[in-house]
Amino acid sequence: MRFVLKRLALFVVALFGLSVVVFAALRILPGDVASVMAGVNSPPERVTQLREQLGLDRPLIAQYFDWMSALARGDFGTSILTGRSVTSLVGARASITFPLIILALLIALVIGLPLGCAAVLARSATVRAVFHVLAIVGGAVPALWGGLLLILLFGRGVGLLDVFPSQGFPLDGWGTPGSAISALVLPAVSVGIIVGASLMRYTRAALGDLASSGYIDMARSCGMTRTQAVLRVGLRLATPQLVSVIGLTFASMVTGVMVIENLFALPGIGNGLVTDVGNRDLIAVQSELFLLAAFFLTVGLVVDLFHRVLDPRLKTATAITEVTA
Amino acid sequence: MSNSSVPLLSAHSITKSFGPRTARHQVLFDVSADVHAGECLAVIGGSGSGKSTLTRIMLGLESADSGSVEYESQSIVGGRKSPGFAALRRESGLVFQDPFSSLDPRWRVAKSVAEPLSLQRRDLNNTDIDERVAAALTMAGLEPADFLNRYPIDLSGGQAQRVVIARAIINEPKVILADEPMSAIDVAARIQILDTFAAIRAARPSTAIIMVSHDLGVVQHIADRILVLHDGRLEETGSTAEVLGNPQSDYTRQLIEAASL
Amino acid sequence: GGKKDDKSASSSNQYADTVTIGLKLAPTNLDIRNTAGSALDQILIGNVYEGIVARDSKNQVAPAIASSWETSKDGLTYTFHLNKNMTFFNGDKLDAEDVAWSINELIAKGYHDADALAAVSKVEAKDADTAVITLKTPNSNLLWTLTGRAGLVFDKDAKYDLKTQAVGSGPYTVAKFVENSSITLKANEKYWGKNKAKTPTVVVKYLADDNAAVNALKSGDVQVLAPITENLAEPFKSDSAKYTVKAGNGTDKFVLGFNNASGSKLADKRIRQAIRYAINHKELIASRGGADKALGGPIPSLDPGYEDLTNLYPYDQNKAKSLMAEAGYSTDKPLQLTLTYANIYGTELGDQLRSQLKPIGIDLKVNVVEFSTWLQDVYTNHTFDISLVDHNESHDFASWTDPTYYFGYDNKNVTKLYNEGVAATSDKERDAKFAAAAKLVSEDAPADWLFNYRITTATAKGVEGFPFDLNQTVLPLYNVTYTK
Amino acid sequence: MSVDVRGLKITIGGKPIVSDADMTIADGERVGLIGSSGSGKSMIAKAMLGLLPLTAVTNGSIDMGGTEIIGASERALADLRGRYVGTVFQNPAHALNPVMTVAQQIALPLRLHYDLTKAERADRVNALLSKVGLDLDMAGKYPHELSGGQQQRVGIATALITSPRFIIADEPTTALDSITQRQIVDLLTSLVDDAGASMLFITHDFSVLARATTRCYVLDAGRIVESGPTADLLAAPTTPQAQRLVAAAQTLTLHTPKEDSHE
Amino acid sequence: MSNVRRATTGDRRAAFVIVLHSMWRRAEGKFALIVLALWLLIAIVSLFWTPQSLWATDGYHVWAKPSAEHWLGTDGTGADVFSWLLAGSHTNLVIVLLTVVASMAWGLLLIAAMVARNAALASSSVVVVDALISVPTVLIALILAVPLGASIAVIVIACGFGYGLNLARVARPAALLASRSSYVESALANGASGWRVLISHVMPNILPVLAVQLSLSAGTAVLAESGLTYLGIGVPSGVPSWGHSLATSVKLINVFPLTVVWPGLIVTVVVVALNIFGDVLRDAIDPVTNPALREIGGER
Ligand SMILES: Nc1ncnc2c1ncn2[C@@H]1O[C@H](COP(=O)(O)OP(=O)(O)OP(=O)(O)O)[C@@H](O)[C@H]1O
Ligand SMILES: Nc1ncnc2c1ncn2[C@@H]1O[C@H](COP(=O)(O)OP(=O)(O)OP(=O)(O)O)[C@@H](O)[C@H]1O
Ligand SMILES: [Mg+2]
Ligand SMILES: [Mg+2]
Repeated sequence: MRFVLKRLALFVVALFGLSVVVFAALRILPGDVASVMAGVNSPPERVTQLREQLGLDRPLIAQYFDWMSALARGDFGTSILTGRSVTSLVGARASITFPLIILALLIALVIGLPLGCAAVLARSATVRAVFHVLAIVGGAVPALWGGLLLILLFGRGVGLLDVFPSQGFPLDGWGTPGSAISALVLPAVSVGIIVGASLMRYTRAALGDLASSGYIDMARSCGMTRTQAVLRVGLRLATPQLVSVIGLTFASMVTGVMVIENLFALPGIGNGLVTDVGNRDLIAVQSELFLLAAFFLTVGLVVDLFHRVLDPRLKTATAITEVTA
Repeated sequence: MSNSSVPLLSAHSITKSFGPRTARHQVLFDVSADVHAGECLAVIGGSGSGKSTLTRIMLGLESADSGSVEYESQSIVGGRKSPGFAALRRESGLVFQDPFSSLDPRWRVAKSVAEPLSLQRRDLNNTDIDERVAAALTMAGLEPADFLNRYPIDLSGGQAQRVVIARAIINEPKVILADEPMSAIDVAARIQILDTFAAIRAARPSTAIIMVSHDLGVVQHIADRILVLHDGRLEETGSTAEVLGNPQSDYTRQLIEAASL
Repeated sequence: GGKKDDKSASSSNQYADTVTIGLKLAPTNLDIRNTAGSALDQILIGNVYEGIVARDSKNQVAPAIASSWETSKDGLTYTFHLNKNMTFFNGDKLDAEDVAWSINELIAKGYHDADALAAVSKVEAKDADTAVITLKTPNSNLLWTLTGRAGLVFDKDAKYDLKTQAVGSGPYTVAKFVENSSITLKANEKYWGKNKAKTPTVVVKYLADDNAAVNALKSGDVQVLAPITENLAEPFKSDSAKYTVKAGNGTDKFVLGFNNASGSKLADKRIRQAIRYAINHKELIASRGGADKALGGPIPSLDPGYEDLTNLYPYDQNKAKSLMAEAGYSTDKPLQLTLTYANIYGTELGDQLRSQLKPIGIDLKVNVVEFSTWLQDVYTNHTFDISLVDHNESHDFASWTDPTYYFGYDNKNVTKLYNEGVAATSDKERDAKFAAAAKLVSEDAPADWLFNYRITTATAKGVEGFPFDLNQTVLPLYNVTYTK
Repeated sequence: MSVDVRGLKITIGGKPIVSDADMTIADGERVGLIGSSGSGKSMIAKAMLGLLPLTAVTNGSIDMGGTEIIGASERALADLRGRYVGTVFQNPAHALNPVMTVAQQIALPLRLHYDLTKAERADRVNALLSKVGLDLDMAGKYPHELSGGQQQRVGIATALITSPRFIIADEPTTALDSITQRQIVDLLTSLVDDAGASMLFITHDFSVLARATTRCYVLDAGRIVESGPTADLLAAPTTPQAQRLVAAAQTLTLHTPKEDSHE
Repeated sequence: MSNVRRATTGDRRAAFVIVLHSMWRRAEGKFALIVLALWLLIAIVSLFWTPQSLWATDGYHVWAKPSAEHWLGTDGTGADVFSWLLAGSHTNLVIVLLTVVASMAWGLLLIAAMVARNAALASSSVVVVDALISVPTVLIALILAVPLGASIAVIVIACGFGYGLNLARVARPAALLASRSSYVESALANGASGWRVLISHVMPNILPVLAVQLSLSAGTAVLAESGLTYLGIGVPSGVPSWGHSLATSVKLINVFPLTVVWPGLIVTVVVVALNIFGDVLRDAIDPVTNPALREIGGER
């Protein structure tokens, strides 16, 4: 319980710190949304006037506190440029990004876990070596390139086979689930393969360590075959570790996802964020960054707590790292 | 020879607890102990009885909650600031249970053995150090030319433990703490360690040894005096012959029974 | 749609219900009164909102809400005769009150383009069908100005969020808007005029990524692509059975602006001239696919006062080198200059300029930044050596008469000629004055005009009525049809 | 169950670990295996269970109650392990599954080999818990909540739950203090004898050896150098390797002293 | 009689040779060494010479297909794609080196805090690492790119920060094992300071983990460069890099798709080589796993 409280307190502190960093970083940058709105043929007074209208001329501290107090009320503000609430903006984008991430994660799991297990279970040294090479090469592919190759292979219009839409997302979004899903297939595969390879590597490492451990010997001496022991005991014992790896994977996937969203012209969070930064739509950007960071901190928190539930030995430790030796 | 009236190292009424405030558990209850120059004191007792903790407190490796520790009549309580502490540091040597975890796996034997000198004796030049390293290894029963440049991984358990002992004696300590120095190595090698201790005592008769062990055979072989701990309390203390031959407490009797053939 | 069939001619039966158009630059919101950018003009003016007057594909003034107008002799009073029975799509009546209110509001609130109406002294509704604009000084640009945002007519009684909605009187209404992504236009059932929409639904997709755009056209996701990168258009050009590819005229000027302000490295005219001589415009245009037109001065062919000035600074490396030598620079002792421009124009131009200027002793550092950074550093703070921007506005010569504009260009003669042109009461006189001013500007070399960008548009076979000229600013869609 | 090892040879990565080992363990016999550290004791035990690492090459024959172990399929071995052969490991902290409760752990061989109802299993587990001297409320605890001696009792209970015919105990007392050590040895031998099973007991501790076994083998550098009744062997070892081991052990054994034995 | 050998320059050279040799002996080690040596070589050569000048733009021959003159064709400015690809090697090398240094410095600092004897510092730094590690690198890069613009610094700082955290997390068990070991206790008892212990005992013992983790970081940095550059927050325009080449090839996909293959292949091969290099290096530099290293000066 103390751990949970400590972890929650840290979570809040981290969020606060992030809010300051995000806010400050965004104010150092040149350019503001008022001049973007005014464009290139307006007189300077026009920019000043817009700035006043938008409240951008107020002291930074005041702006920060406005933002924070609104956040505290659950109000993430309104994008200056689009006039829409950040919540609905992020919501619309998330409706693409999250299915993409989840699909990619599923693909990664489907690839990574079985292959990782197989790499440990294989009796032949050659087979194990082949799996090893697969894992290393799969994880070394740049997401951008993997995506391009997939487009060249399967993209409608460009590819050798006209299977999936090569870019874009259906206009009515999830209104046509079939085409929405098929628009996500190639992007998800390009991220999923890479993540799957690293998941495979972790699975292989975690299981490999366990496979030569006393726990597996014990299970086998009770009457399990090696395969049974690795899959039932090993996998269960590796689960907490794999859960944190998957949690971390979430974070490390994001770079790939942003690149892939841009490559596949999916109007998701990554794509939107890049656009908003370009437009200096500060209120939108700062709330988006904040929400994203909060999301990942939450994932971290959940993973830690989950980890604790999964491993009875952890009840006394102060941090996950302590036991994931 | 172990009867000088002033003990070399003494601890009085030591108490010690571990754990966070909410889950504190006391490990030592008002324990006193002392060791004289040239004496070998064995501390025995069941697992978790506080043997290691008591001896570590005596050597200043751990601080007591209450009680006092004196080295050559000077207090060492309070760490670096206390008058006896620096002397104790300089004049003590340590040997732990597992020889392999006592040696840095990535250091050569020569470097490991020389470490106390390089830390404490800035006045020595390399040649002096080399000579002393060789001498210490020889005293520990190892041929220097053979072992100086080895890494721990190329040593057997008994050899490794003798390297550790060489390190412990290189700075000519007045007191050596050996915390279960033989329980991690096999029977055949234990004999070598015992011989090593005997050789040290022969060469430097004034060296005091505190030996923690639950192996009564070993204790019988080497100790002058025995101190029995049970669940953090002093069970009994006396000369080896007294305690082993005529144990006063039930607990000691049980220990002895379980250990004999 | 039974209703549709009633009112369309029999041939229109084969028209598709929906045409999807791929455009490039997306509007971030619909607030045409506050937010700059031609993306809004392109999609909203003439389709959703209508102006008191409109612009045709030759960049000339045409009737819209006003069916006719007359100008007083002194050029100070404009009387507009409005159409009858006009309504906004919400049903509200549109009359001279709305016209006067819209323009007065623009001036009073300082909305976008208000500065273009600085000469207006008042706007009044004389009666329901007549609006009168009175000027302080004559302005030959006024009518043209009113074809843009300044002349748009809004419903003075409607209350709505301009950023997300649009209440206009045009042939289309905004059915759905997803910022940075798409706009869906539905035919305005209550449309009052003769430009009735031929296609019930027009979907505009914004495809920022060139490849995605091309693929969208290839795979039939869109029927029109405007613009399409000329280089990428090759496969469509060769497949003329299925596609039509055509470049259209426009007023986009890729201006390589120099910082003329005193103290700048480019205050030295020799260096500016050397740069103009050193740039191989033909090669630049060729590398972009060859559709663009060389442009020797500030006025493009569709604007009043155009004259071919490309011979003023023909490509001549030797001349450039000797000018640089005069100024004290050579390849061994190069002049360090920085080119700052926005990433939306791609990195190629910068790299090409860098290599073209290298042989004459200029070491060009190319700094590709966010558009907003450009606005701040170059446009607002004037901290730059050379800037590159697509000035796509028409009739924007005034920037050369404003020493505080980011070029920092100041030539009294140019200002005088331009002002005379503006005050002119005949088009011919105006054109002559503008041309003379433009020539003076070009001779001074305060910038180099890399080319007049011409938009290449590709349409699938069966698409009719899509305008090719000027379609990045004026894009009337009512005439667009698609037959499968 | 009788075990017959003939010409056992184990090589790992080209390095011989065990060479030409011959051993017999008769039905109901308790046999010891001693030898210095690294001599290959555990490898022999693992070979009997078919638990050698994938990289190991094994030759010779191990006949376990009529079944040939070497070359047997993993499935066949698994059927044997836990059912006819029980194992107690040296370090229970590294063997007991940290996410299984004591009861689950002990019941594992039953679950794998027999079709019993939950209640039947619980009954057997409880019966065995009390036999090995553990409170019934230990059943729901996790291994890390137990002391070393308690963990080792759980290990013994797991090995014995199916009443196997052969027990392999690989240094089951090394990590324990002498009092606990004594208890565990006595418990194990009595349970094995009660069940009428045979046992292979690996240790380096001679007092333990003397108590637990009747006959023993001495292993040195992968070779069996001597064998015979434990008492004889301890009293009069013949080979130099055995002599060295025994001499050392003798020195280190506590002789209940009558007077100061310090030299 | 004493034969203590102190490490001489000769020994160090011998150790270096042995390490290289041990790596070279393994097939995968050969592969990694060859790839990385080629990378180094090309990076140096391309600093002075490329088949065509990077700035030899030819507007009349843009997006040309591969030919004898332009092995991989030309880009949108008419410059030689192959030359840009070669020239990219030095930018990536610089990025990788800087990132490795940054992540190592930051990671070691964190490790020092995590194994500190001060319990509060140790436990709070552990929790901080656990929390911060869940923030994606690209978010940090995006925030940094706001004030810094596209620059190498963005990549190096963002990656260095993230990988440092990772390094700390992964190396902590080894560091803890070392710092809580009896040999450290003995050193402390002999009066060694915390820093001395950290440097002389803890560092050598996490060196193997460090080798693996840093080379993984190096590989990830190469991947991150390509992603961030494509997003416009990495290497600035006009600077050759593999990310630049990859992003350029995206533009060519509709014109000459096969050009796409090369930059990605190079990145993949280099990243694979870096990953393998770490594994092989770990085994080779560690006297515990490399017997040859233990033989130096040993006359037994
Ligand atoms: N640093 C510590 N933190 C918490 N508890 C500790 C610590 N060190 C020792 N203890 C506890 O103190 C008690 C006595 O420990 P100590 O190591 O002194 O026993 P010991 O007699 O040496 O036992 P063993 O024979 O197992 O070595 C044990 O219960 C142990 O768990
Ligand atoms: N997986 C392995 N790969 C290679 N060699 C191994 C492996 N496991 C053990 N060995 C080697 O096999 C030999 C015998 O090991 P084994 O564990 O059987 O010794 P032991 O007699 O049980 O020793 P101890 O008393 O220390 O348990 C040792 O030299 C050891 O180094
Ligand atoms: Mg102890
Ligand atoms: Mg063993």
